[in-house]
Amino acid sequence: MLRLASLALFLVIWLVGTFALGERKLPGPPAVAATIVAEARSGALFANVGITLVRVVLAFVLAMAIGSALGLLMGRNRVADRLGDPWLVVLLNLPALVIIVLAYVWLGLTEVAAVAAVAVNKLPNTIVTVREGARALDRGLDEMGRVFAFSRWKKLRHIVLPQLAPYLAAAMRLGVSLIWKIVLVVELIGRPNGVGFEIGTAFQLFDMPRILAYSCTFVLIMLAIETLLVQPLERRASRWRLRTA
Amino acid sequence: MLRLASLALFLVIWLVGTFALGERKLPGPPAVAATIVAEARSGALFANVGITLVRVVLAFVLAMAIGSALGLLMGRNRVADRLGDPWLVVLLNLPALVIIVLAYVWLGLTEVAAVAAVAVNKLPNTIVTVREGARALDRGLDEMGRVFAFSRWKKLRHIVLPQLAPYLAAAMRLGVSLIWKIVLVVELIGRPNGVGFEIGTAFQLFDMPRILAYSCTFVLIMLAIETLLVQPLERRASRWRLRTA
Amino acid sequence: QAADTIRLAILKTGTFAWELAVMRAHGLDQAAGLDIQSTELATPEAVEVALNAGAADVIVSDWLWVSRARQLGDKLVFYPYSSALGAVMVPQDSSIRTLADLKGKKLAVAGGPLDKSWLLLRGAAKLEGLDLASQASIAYGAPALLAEKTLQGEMDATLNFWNFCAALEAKGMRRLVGIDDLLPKLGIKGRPALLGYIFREDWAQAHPRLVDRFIEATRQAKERLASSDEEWQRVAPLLGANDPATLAIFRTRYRQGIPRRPIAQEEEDAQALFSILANLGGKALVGDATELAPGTFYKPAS
Amino acid sequence: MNDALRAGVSARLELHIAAKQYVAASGARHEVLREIVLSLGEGEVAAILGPSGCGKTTLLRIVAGLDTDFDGSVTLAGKGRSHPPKMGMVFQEPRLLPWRTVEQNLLLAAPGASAAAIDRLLADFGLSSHARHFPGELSLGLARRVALARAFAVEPDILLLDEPFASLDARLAGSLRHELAKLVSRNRATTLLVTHDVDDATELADRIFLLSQRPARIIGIVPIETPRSLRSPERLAAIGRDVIARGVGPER
Amino acid sequence: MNDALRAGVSARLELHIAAKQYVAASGARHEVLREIVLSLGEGEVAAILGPSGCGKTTLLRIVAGLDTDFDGSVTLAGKGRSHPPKMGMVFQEPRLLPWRTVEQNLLLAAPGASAAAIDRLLADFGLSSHARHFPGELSLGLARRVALARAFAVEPDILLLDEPFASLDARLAGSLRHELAKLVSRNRATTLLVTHDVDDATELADRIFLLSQRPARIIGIVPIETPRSLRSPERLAAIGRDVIARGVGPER
Ligand SMILES: Nc1ncnc2c1ncn2[C@@H]1O[C@H](COP(=O)(O)OP(=O)(O)OP(=O)(O)O)[C@@H](O)[C@H]1O
Ligand SMILES: Nc1ncnc2c1ncn2[C@@H]1O[C@H](COP(=O)(O)OP(=O)(O)OP(=O)(O)O)[C@@H](O)[C@H]1O
Ligand SMILES: [Mg+2]
Ligand SMILES: [Mg+2]
Repeated sequence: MLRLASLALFLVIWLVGTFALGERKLPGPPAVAATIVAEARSGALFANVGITLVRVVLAFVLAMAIGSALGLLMGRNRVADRLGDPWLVVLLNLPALVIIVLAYVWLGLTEVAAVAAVAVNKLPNTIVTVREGARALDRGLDEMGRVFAFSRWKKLRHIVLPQLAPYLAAAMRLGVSLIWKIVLVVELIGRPNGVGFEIGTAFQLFDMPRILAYSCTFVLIMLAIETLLVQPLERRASRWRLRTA
Repeated sequence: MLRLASLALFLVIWLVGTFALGERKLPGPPAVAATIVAEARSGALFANVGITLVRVVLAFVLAMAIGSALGLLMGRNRVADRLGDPWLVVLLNLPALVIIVLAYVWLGLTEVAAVAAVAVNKLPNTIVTVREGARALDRGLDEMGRVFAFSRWKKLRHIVLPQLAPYLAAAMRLGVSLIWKIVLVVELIGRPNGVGFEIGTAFQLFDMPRILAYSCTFVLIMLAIETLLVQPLERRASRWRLRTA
Repeated sequence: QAADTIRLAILKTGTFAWELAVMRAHGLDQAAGLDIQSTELATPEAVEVALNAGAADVIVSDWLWVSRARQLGDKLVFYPYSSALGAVMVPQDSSIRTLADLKGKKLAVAGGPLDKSWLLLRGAAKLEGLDLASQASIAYGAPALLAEKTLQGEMDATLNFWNFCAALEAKGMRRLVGIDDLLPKLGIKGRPALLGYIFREDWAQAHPRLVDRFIEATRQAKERLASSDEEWQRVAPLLGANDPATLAIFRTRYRQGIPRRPIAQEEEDAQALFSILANLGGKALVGDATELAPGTFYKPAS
Repeated sequence: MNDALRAGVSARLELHIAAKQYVAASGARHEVLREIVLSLGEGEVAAILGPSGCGKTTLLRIVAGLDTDFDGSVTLAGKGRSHPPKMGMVFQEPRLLPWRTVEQNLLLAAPGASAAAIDRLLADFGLSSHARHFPGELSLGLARRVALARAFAVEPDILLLDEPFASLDARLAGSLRHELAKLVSRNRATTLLVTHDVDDATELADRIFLLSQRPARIIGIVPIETPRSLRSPERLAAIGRDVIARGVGPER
Repeated sequence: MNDALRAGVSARLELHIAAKQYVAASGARHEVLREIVLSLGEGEVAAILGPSGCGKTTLLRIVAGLDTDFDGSVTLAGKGRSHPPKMGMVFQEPRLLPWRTVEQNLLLAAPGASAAAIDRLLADFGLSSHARHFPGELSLGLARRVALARAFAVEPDILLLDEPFASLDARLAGSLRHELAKLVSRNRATTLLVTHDVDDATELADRIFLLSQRPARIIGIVPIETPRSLRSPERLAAIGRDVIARGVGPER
């Protein structure tokens, strides 16, 4: 309920802002909604959002899987940490544009290049977050697992992952949002479809309602995923934490 | 030592890559270094890197300060969390471009707009990370602080911040890198100087050595900051953690 | 009498930057009593943001953009700046000889599906019974990246902006067809200037003499660029090349793009072109408009 | 002596817990405390004995104000008119700040304590050589001693102790019991001592409260009138037998 | 009985620690253990008594293979030829997985245990009503019982216990001591029992090792030849006095 109220407040503020600044500087919710409907009618919305979501999901899964594994390794093993650290800094601080352009130049203007570029952009972020989590792992529980001869998998699942959960949660939330930001650039520079491509085209025409229409659609999707999927899961996973008074 | 070796390996792989792919597809370290020297000689390098760093630092400080405070609040207070959450999702998933364009259109093509746009882009990420940290705070230590009548500030400094340290470390590392990525877009879209502007210009001319020259300069600066500032600090701050065998 | 200030936002790598460099080198701005303050930006969109954000008085863009803004209540006006249009470039030894040969080939299109040159190319191809959008494999992308990709041979052909085409030409690629060559087929008589100086109507009304002086100064700069190799040496760093052959190609293409026709004629062609483009680009391009918004073209007082 | 002082002094701690329930993660509720009434005067020491898991820690948390979700009321009065009273507490686990040294942990809790006082305290607790260690470098017994020293360092008006001498060897426990008695008489600290050790209770308490299984009720109050300093081993043994007879002792 | 069985059975635990040092965060080194030699046969119970902070936990950690940074050697042999031996350990803190229920904690450590066995164990430890609770919902005493039950659940060949009965009331401690004795004779588990309680040691151990202050050396070995089941209260009291006389008891 509070969340809904808060969202409603957001819409109200937006409306007021439109009133104050004018439709040209800030298209209002009705104009944006109308554009969404029009784009949906023409089918373009679904096609673009769909293809972008596919790219987001692929890159997300890739970056989270590889990044978590590397982050865990680097957080627990000093040598791996020292070895990987400079690469991490390099990857972290290379402009997205550079990675994207290099990916396109090497792999061609292909889907593979696009997804790879996005995943590589997100990868270091996952590593950094998970690495911090791995560094903060409880030694006592680890020892418990060793004494009771926990298998590798059992240790990972019952000892390590629950402790990494908050870090993974942060990495995933940030992950989706970062990936989405970068997919837009990737599509802008070298893909013939997708939300980023549409926003880029709209931007050339300075068609603000259309820019906002596509942005809002994605935001709405993410809001829905948060509300219906992520938060219930999160509540389940942290049931053991005592409610603070 | 390991870090240096690893960095050297990186350079070697880069060189080999250049050999294999050709200077056109991947300008080699010598070409890039030469460009860096040339840009430095002309003074352009220092001017551009300098102004970009100023923007990065300003936006970083803003986003970290406000984001940490909000993240802490949302992590500890259910009502604040419920209220803030939808806004967070919106902010997190609005394309960087939208925030940047709106900032420029509302605040004019000014330094203030540029820094604000960057800070607003980074803000939700800090909140998300710190919020996870705040949720995982140890209740026992909190109670200890209450019983022994710790002041607000003492609690923050001696109980809360040390527990948030790994989350803040992650937020800061990711922060710098995200901010830097967004500063580039901000400069691309509305600033007449800075590294992003230079890279954008170089991209228009497909001048890869220059793109890499500016990227590498920033990466080198970040490597230096990591090695000389962040890691020694981090080592100091986590002295209390037992070295794992 | 103090010079009047005029704020420009220009694309650092764009042709307007060349003109400005020449203007400054010869003091044409001072002679016209102008104090030109220019902000160099990195992308075309950035320039548009600058005008929208009120950070510039004059920018360069196309009249479609102006027409659309007027439609939405933003009173901008347009004065012709360049009629240079893109071209389709292919490798020297390519088997592609005519538009029809593009069928089934990989064509890289700079600027996206709503790019004017692209729409016109599609229109022309359609007259020959070829639907490029579906019968060729199209790659949209950033102009620089596509130019590079075509050089590498990953693309069979590219439709690109004229300055990129000039660069490709200098690197030995062949010009399959210029978009301006296609215009007669589409029923356009002259070479209309799509690009122009854009400024606010009220600003122009408040400074009528200023705008005219500015236009005159830029015209002089254009003439110098068109007529002198020396000037090209001056702007060489701005276009990222300095060998005489490349500069010569740039000069030729640039000279062809200087608009020299009366405004009325430009406006007439623009109106005709508008309906062609509206036809091809649809709502996404022109919004709800059916014709060029009245008042789009700026008419100098003199 | 204790008696004499207690007379005429207003109560320092008034506790009335009508009921205290917990809601488990599964949603189930269970009652932990029922009808606990307790009133302690200045300088009085109450020992609380009860079976494991009956609700002793819960009781202390309520007194400390850490748990306000119960039916009833707690009133604490400070020394003289000072309000709120200074509180010292030993939790059942050490609860030290892992990122601060032993010395810093004490100083943070007791910012008013002089360096000399801290040094003396550390010496009394056999911690002198550990002043600069981090809690992670201590054995559990050492850590518990630090926690006890921390509660002492604040010179509390109210002292809440949850098994303060667990995990200590008998000799050390005896010596710290002695320190506790000294502190209580010096500061006239009102003290609640939770323990499983009948010796702790008989040596230190003015009254012993015996709790039942969960939900804990008070099933017996054993007052010890003899002042602490005058209690003979025989007297203590007798009281201990009494306590054990009432059902919380070591025999089955 | 124990003796008879011990004879002719190859040693199950051979420990020789020449020296064990810790390096503190400050960089300082200090020695914790010196010349500890210890050899236990199958089913033998050794109690380890020593002052707080002397190095008992460190010793257990070395035996468990959790700390390999010492001079010396440990050899563990499994039952019959089974290698490595199944190990059960009670740490000084409960070390339960906070995100798993009591039942899950047991099952994870002892995946082979049947549901019935787990239920019986929980009942024996008075934990039946807590099977579905998370560790955060337990009192410390309950949590320690779960930790003990976990060590029992694996039916270990080697049992390492670090103050298993701390924080429990005397009655419960007595009953669990009994359970431990049963387990040891049933499984013939070789057991190292660290405790501060002389009663624990005298009731359960076959040999009592007395450790000195840090760096800990063995300053005495008290063998108890009488089988556990036959020890009379008088005999125990006598041994207890002996142990106390050797310098680790409650008197100063
Ligand atoms: N990681 C460590 N780094 C440095 N010193 C340590 C570390 N762990 C333990 N010590 C020190 O080693 C000594 C022995 O510790 P240990 O935990 O073995 O004691 P213990 O005999 O189990 O004590 P207790 O009865 O209090 O549990 C202590 O003085 C402790 O401070
Ligand atoms: N947060 C909680 N949620 C649910 N139940 C709880 C919670 N905290 C404690 N309990 C339950 O309340 C009861 C009393 O707990 P408490 O910690 O007060 O016991 P205790 O008397 O201190 O026991 P011990 O001697 O073992 O320390 C226990 O049965 C415990 O399981
Ligand atoms: Mg308790
Ligand atoms: Mg120990």
